Amino acid sequence: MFSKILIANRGEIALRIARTCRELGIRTVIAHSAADKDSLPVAYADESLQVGPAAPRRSYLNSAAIVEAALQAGAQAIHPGYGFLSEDPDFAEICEANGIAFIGPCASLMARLGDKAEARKMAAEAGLPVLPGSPAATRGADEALQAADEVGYPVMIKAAAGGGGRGMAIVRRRQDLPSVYARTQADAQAIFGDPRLYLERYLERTRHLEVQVIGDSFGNTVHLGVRDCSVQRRRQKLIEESPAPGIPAPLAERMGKAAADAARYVGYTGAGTYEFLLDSDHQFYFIEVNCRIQVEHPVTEMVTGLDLVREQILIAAGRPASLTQPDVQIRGVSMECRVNAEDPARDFAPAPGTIAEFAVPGGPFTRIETHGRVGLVVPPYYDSLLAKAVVWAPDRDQAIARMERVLGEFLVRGPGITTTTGFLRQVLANPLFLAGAHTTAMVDQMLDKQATVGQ
Amino acid sequence: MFSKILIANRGEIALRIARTCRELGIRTVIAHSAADKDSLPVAYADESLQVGPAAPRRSYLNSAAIVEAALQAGAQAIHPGYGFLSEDPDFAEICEANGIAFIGPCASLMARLGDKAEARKMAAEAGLPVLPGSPAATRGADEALQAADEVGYPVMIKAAAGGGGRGMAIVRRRQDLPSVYARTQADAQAIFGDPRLYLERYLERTRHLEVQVIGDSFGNTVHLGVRDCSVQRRRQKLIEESPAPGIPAPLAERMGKAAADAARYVGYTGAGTYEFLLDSDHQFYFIEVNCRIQVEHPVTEMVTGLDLVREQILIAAGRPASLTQPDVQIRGVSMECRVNAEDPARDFAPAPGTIAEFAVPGGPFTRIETHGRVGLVVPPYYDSLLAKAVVWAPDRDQAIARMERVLGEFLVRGPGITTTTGFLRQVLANPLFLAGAHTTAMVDQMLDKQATVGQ
Amino acid sequence: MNDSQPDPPAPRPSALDSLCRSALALLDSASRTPSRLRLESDGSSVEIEWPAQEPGRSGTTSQTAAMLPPGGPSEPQPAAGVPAEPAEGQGDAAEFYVHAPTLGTFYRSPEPGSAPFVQVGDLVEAGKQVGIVEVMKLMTPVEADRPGRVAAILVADAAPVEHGQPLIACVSHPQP
Amino acid sequence: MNDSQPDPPAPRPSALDSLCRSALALLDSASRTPSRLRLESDGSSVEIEWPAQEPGRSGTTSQTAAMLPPGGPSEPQPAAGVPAEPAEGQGDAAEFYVHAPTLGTFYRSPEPGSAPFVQVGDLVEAGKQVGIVEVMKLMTPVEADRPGRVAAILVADAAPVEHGQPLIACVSHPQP
Repeated sequence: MFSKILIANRGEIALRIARTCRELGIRTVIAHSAADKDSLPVAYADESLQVGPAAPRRSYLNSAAIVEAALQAGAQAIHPGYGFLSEDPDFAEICEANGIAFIGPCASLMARLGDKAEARKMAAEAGLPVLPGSPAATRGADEALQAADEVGYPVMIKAAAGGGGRGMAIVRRRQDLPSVYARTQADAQAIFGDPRLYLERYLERTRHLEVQVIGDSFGNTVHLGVRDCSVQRRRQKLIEESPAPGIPAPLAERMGKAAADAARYVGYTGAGTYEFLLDSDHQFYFIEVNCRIQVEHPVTEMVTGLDLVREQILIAAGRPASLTQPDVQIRGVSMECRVNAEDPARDFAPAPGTIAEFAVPGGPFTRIETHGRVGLVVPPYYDSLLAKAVVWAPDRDQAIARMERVLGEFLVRGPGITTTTGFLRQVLANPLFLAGAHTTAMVDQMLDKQATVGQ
Repeated sequence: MFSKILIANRGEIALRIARTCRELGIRTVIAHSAADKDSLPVAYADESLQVGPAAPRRSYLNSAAIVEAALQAGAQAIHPGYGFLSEDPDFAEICEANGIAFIGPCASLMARLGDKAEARKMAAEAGLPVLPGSPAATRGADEALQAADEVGYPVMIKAAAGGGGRGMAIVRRRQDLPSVYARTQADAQAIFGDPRLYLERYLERTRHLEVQVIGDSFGNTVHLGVRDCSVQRRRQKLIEESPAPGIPAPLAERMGKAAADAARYVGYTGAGTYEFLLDSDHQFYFIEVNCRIQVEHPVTEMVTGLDLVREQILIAAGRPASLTQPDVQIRGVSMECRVNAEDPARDFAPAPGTIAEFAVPGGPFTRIETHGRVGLVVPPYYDSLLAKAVVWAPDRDQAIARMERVLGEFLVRGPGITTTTGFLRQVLANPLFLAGAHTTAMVDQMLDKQATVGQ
Repeated sequence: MNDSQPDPPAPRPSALDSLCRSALALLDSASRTPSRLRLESDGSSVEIEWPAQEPGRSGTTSQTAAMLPPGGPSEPQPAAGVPAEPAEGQGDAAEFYVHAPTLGTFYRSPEPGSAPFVQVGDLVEAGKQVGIVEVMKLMTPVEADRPGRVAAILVADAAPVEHGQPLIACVSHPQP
Repeated sequence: MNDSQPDPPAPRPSALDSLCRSALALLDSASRTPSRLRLESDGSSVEIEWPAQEPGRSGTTSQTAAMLPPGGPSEPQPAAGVPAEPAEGQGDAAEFYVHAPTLGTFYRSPEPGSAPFVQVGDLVEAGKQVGIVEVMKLMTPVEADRPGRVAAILVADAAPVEHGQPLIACVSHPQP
């Protein structure tokens, strides 16, 4: 087992990882930017090393400095959290080359799954249903037009190197394709440094479901239930829950098994997520694999009782996963709300600032993951996630009532600071959401309506 | 269902109750003392009424003023929490007489179970094993001597009106009995206003186990697993856990069923606890029934998924309990540590004061119940419980590692304030505790040893 | 700990009413017509000015009974460094309050229909009973703890009161 | 958020060592024997006094290179109101630091065995290279951002450094 792990991340996930390390008796060293030197995760970790300035490119994305930090500190492993370098195969490779365990799947597999066109091909090979689309990355707008003609409009154009809801665009009419293609290509180049695009049939009114899997190096691959992440604003998740509401158990089981089989097919190790779209006929289609721990992992933990970060670490250390498929029992319902430092009144613009008053909710079946504290300077350089409110309850109605109670207990005040708790409570009260009948379109429709009413 | 409940308590339990009420959509009014007017529970409740000055006798124990407050506020029910009026049959009767539902068993049953000698008799009738002892309250030292001769020394003399570890004394030699009897009688009169005593065989090296039961008015009585509360300092519980470590499942099931049968026998409604001693041969003996929600109820909630306060309220409103015996599934291990504002270096003297810095632990499977906050004046008038740290884990070792992590995250600082977190961590590290082989004697032995070493 | 704070508790229903009643009582007890009257509800204020009495002087003097926010603790707070109540009025006309000794129902008279214990303008001695708080048929006398003149009755007869709630405002050394 | 605070991070192993080396370097570069020498480890201080040079004057003047605590952020902190670094020495002898531009390994010389970029006592121009920080074979030059005289080298050759760590202390306008 590792005796020291370097955490190459910040915010709530850095603290989350440090907590599990502490429970495992593993020392932690956190590699942080100058902007985060006074942060709670840095204070919490046993050691800290400042790797670079606030700008992520020179700190949290600075592979060389982070690996150097791990070597300096004598860490045997690096946990990358989510975002930043967590799905960067080059980083995983540098770790491997320097004898440091990267806590995640191996670099080569991550490279293949990170190419979304390639991942889609592998998923199809493993028997997962995929949407009709181009068989691989297209070699230009002409090839894309041809593929689109075959699958039928509307289509979604996606960056092969994309993910996380960025680098994609919908084309509804043939004549729009060339210009959208060109624009998306430029975006893909700008965001991911890779202009390759592929396309798929676009489905209206879908739900975003995903299956958490873990695989160890002994061939044991387990699925841990289905999460529903359909509450999204412009493809950014706001509320997640598990199990997925209204999904019959046999369908959830079929999706879970399909994901686990696909993960086993590619020899996946560590924790990963198979993302799917579910259409109104309850047909599911593979979208992509996330080769990291996800923001919303706690809802799976709450219903399974498993500490997923612990599993990641055990598996990276060559240990077997803690359980096999028959051990997995989903109990009750868990829900997570992302409390962001954003201003819903200003189109969810980031609202960084300094926290002057801070109180976290508590009580029964309530879990708060946050790096917030009085005096925290929420910096403008990083994402705006300030806290995750997670609840558990025996059923969905109680979970919603509990979440409503919990969001009401949040106190976050300070110059410049605004949070999304109020907006989240509006979503909780939406009849579509209450009925579990919402699609990924719900939030944007709510906002459009508010904008219209506001005019 | 009730639309408004009056909470006749303070501190963490008042907040705990208010939270569940909020989840149920029930308005709350809190009856509080002058000392607690700026407290978190008072701020949290929808309404508040100051019933009297700081002195409990004139506020939290002032039955008339509290019932009057409920009438003023239009509350249909009173939740008494634990301590104070929670097991006072006269108070329950006043509530009933004024058309207010007392959230607990009915007054007459509470009176009978509150008489420990009577409760022991009823338990024996219901088939629960009891320790050899006087058949009822003794009518003087002579009768006690005679009873002690029959059961054999050592014996424990106990106040019939006692409970919660007060009003009891061990007699090891016949010649000591008359003087101890007289002293205990005086104590019983002073503390409980009732001098009656009974006696039982005293067992050395026992564990304190207890079974949580709930019963509704439809005859459904359910047991919810066994809690171990053997970590006690001078009969005050410090750490509780469920299930009880090292207790084979059939024994736990037997105890649970026996307790549920006994509760059913007396027609118990609401949440209650059957307390037992377990000797080194795994024989269990009934001690007493607690007719209230207990401080340590969260560990049962964490392993069963049930909100016990919710059950209390539903049952008091005449609804059925949420589950029947076959629905009860105990999952994993939960543990609670009581963080008291006491100074272990000064024999655990209360250390009231003002909280200047306060940070509560968080993260996976961690639940904190506290009314603490920056600026809280911990008053000297009430008990010293400041927070309950509750964790859950798949197994006991992980639960202990998690609790160790959680206690380390507590930050409670301020003039005058000292807490027991450090001492609790010493207990967690005790090999006897780690092995789950501790008895109620462990903590006092630890302290004796420290006192000896310290000299 | 509430981001969108729950609504502040509604002012006790009798707050403005009782201010109004207090003002009326004050006016009743004064022989002259006031030059200015000000009520306020949330911060509980009654302010009345009469034209100056002394011949040869013009302008007004003001007899103010600015009510402090109700609910100040009446118990000593040994652990807190905060004074239990805002400092009372300085100078000659020191205001003080008689508080409810317990939660219950406030009565101004010994029994229904009988004369009130005190009226605005009355002089009271320390220990003088000025009202009753009743809880479940138990009558607790309300007594002034020092001498003064009754400036306002803050709570209506038979109204529910909390422990520590100011019931009667007095002025220690009433000005002519 | 730790009641029993974790042990503070151990001082970088080289802290006292490097102070000592700095002092030695300073002594080397001075032609006269000092009258007083003070090192300090935790707050990183080097203090040396030489007897006054001017004829006809007695006493000592002191050339102080009080090291500020290392690790001050070198980035502008737009959101924070806290100055990024303690105010620098007032008067003529303003101290400043050259910080590590990234985490890595600090080298004083262009290559092993060659002469260091700077020695204590050297005058540097703005932009003058004073060291290297190497990360995974990538060499980042360390440059002075303003002119001054090198007062102390705070970090040993080939020692690991954090981003923002003070590497070299300088004095803007060195006194004779």
